[in-house]
Amino acid sequence: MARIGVFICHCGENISATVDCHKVAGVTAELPGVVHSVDYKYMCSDPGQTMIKEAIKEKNLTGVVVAACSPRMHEPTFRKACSEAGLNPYLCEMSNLREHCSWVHPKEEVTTEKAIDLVRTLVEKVKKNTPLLPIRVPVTKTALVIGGGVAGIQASLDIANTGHKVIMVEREPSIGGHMSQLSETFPTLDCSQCILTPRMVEVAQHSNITLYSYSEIEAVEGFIGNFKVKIRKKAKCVDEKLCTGCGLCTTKCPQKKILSEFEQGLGFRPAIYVPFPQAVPNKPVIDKPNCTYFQKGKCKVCEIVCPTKAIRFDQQDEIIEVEIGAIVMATGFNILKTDFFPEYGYGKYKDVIDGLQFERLASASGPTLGEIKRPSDGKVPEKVVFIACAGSRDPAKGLEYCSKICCMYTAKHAMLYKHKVHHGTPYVFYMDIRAGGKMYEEFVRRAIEEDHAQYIRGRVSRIYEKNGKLIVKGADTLMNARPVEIEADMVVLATAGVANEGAEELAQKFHISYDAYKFFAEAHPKLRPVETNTAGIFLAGACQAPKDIPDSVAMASGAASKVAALFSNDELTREPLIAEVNRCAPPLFSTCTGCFLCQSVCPYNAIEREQINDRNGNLIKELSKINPGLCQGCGTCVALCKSKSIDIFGYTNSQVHTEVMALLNEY
Amino acid sequence: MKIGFYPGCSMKGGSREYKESMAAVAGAFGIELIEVPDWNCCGATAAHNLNKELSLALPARILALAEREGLSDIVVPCAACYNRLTVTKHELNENEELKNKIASIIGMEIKADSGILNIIQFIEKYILDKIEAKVIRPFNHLTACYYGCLLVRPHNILKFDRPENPMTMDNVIRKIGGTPIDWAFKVECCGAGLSISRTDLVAKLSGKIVEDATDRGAQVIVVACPMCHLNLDMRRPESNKYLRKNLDVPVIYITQALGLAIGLSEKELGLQRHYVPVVLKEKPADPEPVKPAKKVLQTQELEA
Amino acid sequence: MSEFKPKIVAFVCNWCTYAGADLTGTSRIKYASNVKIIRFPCTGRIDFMLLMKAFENGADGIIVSGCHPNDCHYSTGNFHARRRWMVFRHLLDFTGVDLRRITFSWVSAAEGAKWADIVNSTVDIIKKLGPYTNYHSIARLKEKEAEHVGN
Amino acid sequence: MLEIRQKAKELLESGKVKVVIGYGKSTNNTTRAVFIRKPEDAEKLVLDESCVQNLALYLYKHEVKHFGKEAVVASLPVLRSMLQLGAENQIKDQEVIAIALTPEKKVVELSTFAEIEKHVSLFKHDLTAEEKQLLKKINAMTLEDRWEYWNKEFSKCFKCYACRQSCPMCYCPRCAAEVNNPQWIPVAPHQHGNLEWHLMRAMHLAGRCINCGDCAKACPVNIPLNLLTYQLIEEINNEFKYTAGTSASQNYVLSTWKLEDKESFIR
Repeated sequence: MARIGVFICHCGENISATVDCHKVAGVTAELPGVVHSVDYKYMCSDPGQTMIKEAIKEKNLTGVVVAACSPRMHEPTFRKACSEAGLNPYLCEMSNLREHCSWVHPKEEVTTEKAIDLVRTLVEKVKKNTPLLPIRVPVTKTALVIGGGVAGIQASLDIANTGHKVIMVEREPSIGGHMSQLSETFPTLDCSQCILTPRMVEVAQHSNITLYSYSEIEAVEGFIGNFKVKIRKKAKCVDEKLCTGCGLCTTKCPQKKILSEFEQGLGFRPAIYVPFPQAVPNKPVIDKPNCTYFQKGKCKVCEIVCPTKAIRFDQQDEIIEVEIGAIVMATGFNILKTDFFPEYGYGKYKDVIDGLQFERLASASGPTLGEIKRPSDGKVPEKVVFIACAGSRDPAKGLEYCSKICCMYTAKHAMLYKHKVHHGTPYVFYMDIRAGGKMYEEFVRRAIEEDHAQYIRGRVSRIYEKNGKLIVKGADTLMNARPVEIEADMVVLATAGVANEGAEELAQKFHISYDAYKFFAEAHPKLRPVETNTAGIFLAGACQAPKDIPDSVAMASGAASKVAALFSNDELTREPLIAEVNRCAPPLFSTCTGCFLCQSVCPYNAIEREQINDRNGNLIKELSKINPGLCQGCGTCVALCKSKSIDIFGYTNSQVHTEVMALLNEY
Repeated sequence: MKIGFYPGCSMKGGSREYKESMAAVAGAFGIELIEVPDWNCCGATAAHNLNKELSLALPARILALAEREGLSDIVVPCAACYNRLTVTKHELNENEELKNKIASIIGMEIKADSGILNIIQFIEKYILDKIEAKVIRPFNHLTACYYGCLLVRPHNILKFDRPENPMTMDNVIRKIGGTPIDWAFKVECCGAGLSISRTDLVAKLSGKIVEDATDRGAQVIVVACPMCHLNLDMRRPESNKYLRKNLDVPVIYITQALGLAIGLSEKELGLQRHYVPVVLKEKPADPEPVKPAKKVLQTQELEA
Repeated sequence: MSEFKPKIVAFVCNWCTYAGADLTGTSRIKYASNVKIIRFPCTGRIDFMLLMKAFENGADGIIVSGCHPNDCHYSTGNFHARRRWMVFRHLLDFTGVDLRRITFSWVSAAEGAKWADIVNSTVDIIKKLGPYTNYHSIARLKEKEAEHVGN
Repeated sequence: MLEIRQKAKELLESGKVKVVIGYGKSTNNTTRAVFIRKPEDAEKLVLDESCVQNLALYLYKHEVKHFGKEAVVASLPVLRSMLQLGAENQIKDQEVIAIALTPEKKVVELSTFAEIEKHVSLFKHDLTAEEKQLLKKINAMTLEDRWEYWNKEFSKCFKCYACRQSCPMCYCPRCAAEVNNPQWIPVAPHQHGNLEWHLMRAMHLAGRCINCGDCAKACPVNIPLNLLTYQLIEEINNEFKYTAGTSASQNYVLSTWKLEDKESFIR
């Protein structure tokens, strides 16, 4: 016979102000199976919890209902209290009298009646509860970092330095990401390469880091502490062990006119190439679609010249399976590279370029060796117009959000330009200057006051070519919208930062959620910014939203510390609220018929096929079996199962059924 | 097929040829235009600066009348009228209270659910797919499509084409064998309502439009708004004076271009009514090879 | 006679709507007390049979609510639920069950106000429709009440 | 008819199968399922318009299975059942040989799901005109009338479960109707229990019913309960472009989803 204890909390005045707690306690005391029912000012307080513990001992209760605030608030508290008193924590349920009753209804009879119903419902439920033991799962202490940009690099190094193994996967032939393309960085104007490349080398040399460059994620399964990841190592057609990175092949390759991705199409590379001199790993890959041998079947110049005979035309993609405990997503962002604003003539006029292209023009290692020359004819532009918010903050034509970094890098561009072309004039069209950040505002002021960047507050309506000049038409809203027309030699669009290609597919592979713009979604915008809703997967850098370098690095270190914390335990305990397929005596073995329609509803591929064989090993029956490690307890399979052969602890069929009954039948 | 038609003041006056050509073209496609009975001024351009309710009541009445006639689609050739009607429809549907108020002001039931089409939408919806078959005299001219302001703005209400870089008219022209040119002034201001009060400004603004079109080799400017036409056509002497040039590129209505292509006579289309004589030069046999837009940037020079 | 107090049961998921309803509380937004919430891990767990059980036991209206698409804590539970509901609604409608009595909604953990609105509007609808005598009469409520005592 | 016997004979003689499930004569010129195990018995097989039962029902029954490899005289519904049963892992590919008739009434032997799928695709399987007519009639009723109509029908039901037993898709060893903790379906055949039973049955067959109509044929009190599942066949086809019993490899419509699934009914 059930012996239930009910504990009604006043929550100070919060509940008792509108609910007659004493009456609730009185009425529930009469419910069948309730042997103890009290109300008290603060149940969560120490004396409150002691009341519960003592009652459990004295009346040896078989179940406890605490009617107080939301279980999302204090369920752990009271379950802990119960277990301390020797009662299985899962025999304790909470009835939400505060958020769902006293706070949302006025002080009147029906509010108290509702409270009684709510409590009675949980009393009936808890009678059906069964003792459960937490699930223990081991933790594989290896982290997977996806993306080798500055965020990925930082995260990897931080994790590796805590003494744990890291596997880094980078899609491109070299790590470094967008930061390696930048010329100088705001607000200090120190050279991007100079601060990044040492870190890249560190990654390559770190004993705890395994780097898979030119590789992508094929498949992911498993759960926190126990992921299984398949990595596709794309064929580089170069034997990395033999290759010394001498670069002879890259100089001899007859294919020389392939637009370089690293140079943003402003420079060329051969078919066998390293993206840039400081690349890590500094070993070439063959770009099959552009390689004469792969297209025409003859050439093999690289093979001939290679002193160590490292070329492998027959190399195949390789699938590597790794066991992972935690994952850091650091896949970064991209910029809107499109003829997005036809009226701005991007892609139509050679001298209308985007921010990254300007970075390459300004970079000492870039196609112009750092001289600002315009793409069309290589002339040094006298007047350069920079347009901020090209796509950002523009619900009518573009994206609604602010890309955050453009204000700063536009100021930087204006400065760099002025430093390199003293007689030139930079113009900047902007909406607002968003320079929040240490030394940021000062930086922008410097651009305006010392380098005389002409800031014009207003939008550009159109850019068109007229006898060799780019006519930029805009308005100056600070001069009551006076139309402005500038005859520019070059225009730089600060195009919006957007989610990287394939972000959506990747998110779906990893079961993490993403926002409307395909940026990965953090678990909580304020309190859990580096976690995702999927346990064991963390976010770093601009894959979550456009970010500058300091923010990306900070976030990466945050993610790394989360991983380190996770790896500090050998075992994780998980709530045992998971589904199970029933088993019973032969010849039935289970009421499951093995239709396996449940298999495809499971978001975690937790449903497996179990074969029941007789002692001669002949198959008797195939049944569903749920892997308790993988199951997260959504219960979708439970509702789907026609023969009611699956049930889920904590929300069993009989529990929820009883709740519905009890909730509606006053007695 | 019967379709509602709101002429607005200009169709009756300054731009009769617009109405004529439109009726002619519609007729050629078996479409009958039913003029909204007892229609009134749409309120452009002054009303919405003076009195919001008035500026809504005027178009509202037109809509109500159309509804009463059971006209589900109303074509509104004048861009200004089109803009007023559409904006009004939008505002009324946004705000039930306002709708009732306006209804009581005009003393009529109003649902504000009829489709309001500008001339291009009208062509796209009822004519475009049938047109190629009918073209007997391809409109073989380098054409500058001029949209002006009201046809495409405010975008969030009209939801019609791209405000800064509209292309719909260009497509229509292409359908009838024309070659739309890529030019810079397709949505610049022509001076519009200042046509009477500040001729000097209009001369300047319209002048620049005509000039750019001419510079880029346009043989004809096609418009879809009486006001634009007025300023580009009637004000030509003034703008030429301002430009110190003698530009004679003709300005015709989209409907007239269509009409010509399907072989209607100049008379039916009222071409003789224009100030700048409509002399259409044929597109040169092999035109300036229009450079294809290239994302690829040649960097040989750079590397030098 | 006393005015009709609809009985409404809400089947909600733990991660979005339950949390959303908590937010309604913390923001002290008032709503009708006719509704009583039953908590599920996910909308995917909500068995269509439970809806029938609710009507059988005297509910006049039902609310089923969970996470917006792509918000599901279990990533796809709500999508499966969405399909199941669609089919179940067709069946109920075909057999003459009044769909106006079942409100389906997405209420996120951030939509406290929306939850209050969902509840209140549902209560209004049900008040207009009156008690679900059709169903209750065949469910022979009165006779059955005894059965459930104590189980 | 002779060809069928011939084919059955061959199969049994060659030992290719151990039992042929077909139709045989029964009392007052009706037919019933027969299980032929000896070549000479093949003569007992008949095939005429009175042969309507969906024999797929027996394919997975262990009493039949233990005879050994099965062949079945397969009408279109049987073939479609076989595909659906295949999709639900109740029979395996190449486990059962189907003896079917081509549109030209030639006897063919189909041994793989692939062959069956191809064969089934030769016929258009749609609801019959009168079935559609009935559905239309009911859909045209007011909500109230529909409620009245079905409760009148259901009130005839006395829970003999013939509908379940006759349905090849109702293969659960323990039907949810038999679960008593919790008691989902009241045991007694009162109006409400009947409603719940029939709704549950329809829901469980949603996206699985291959409209053979045996449930209705089996019903001793003539409840047109096949219409419940037929309605869902229609709706599911409209909503998801999915038809059960067309492929043994397709995923169950209710355990898959699409982002663009309609949700106009959700607030």
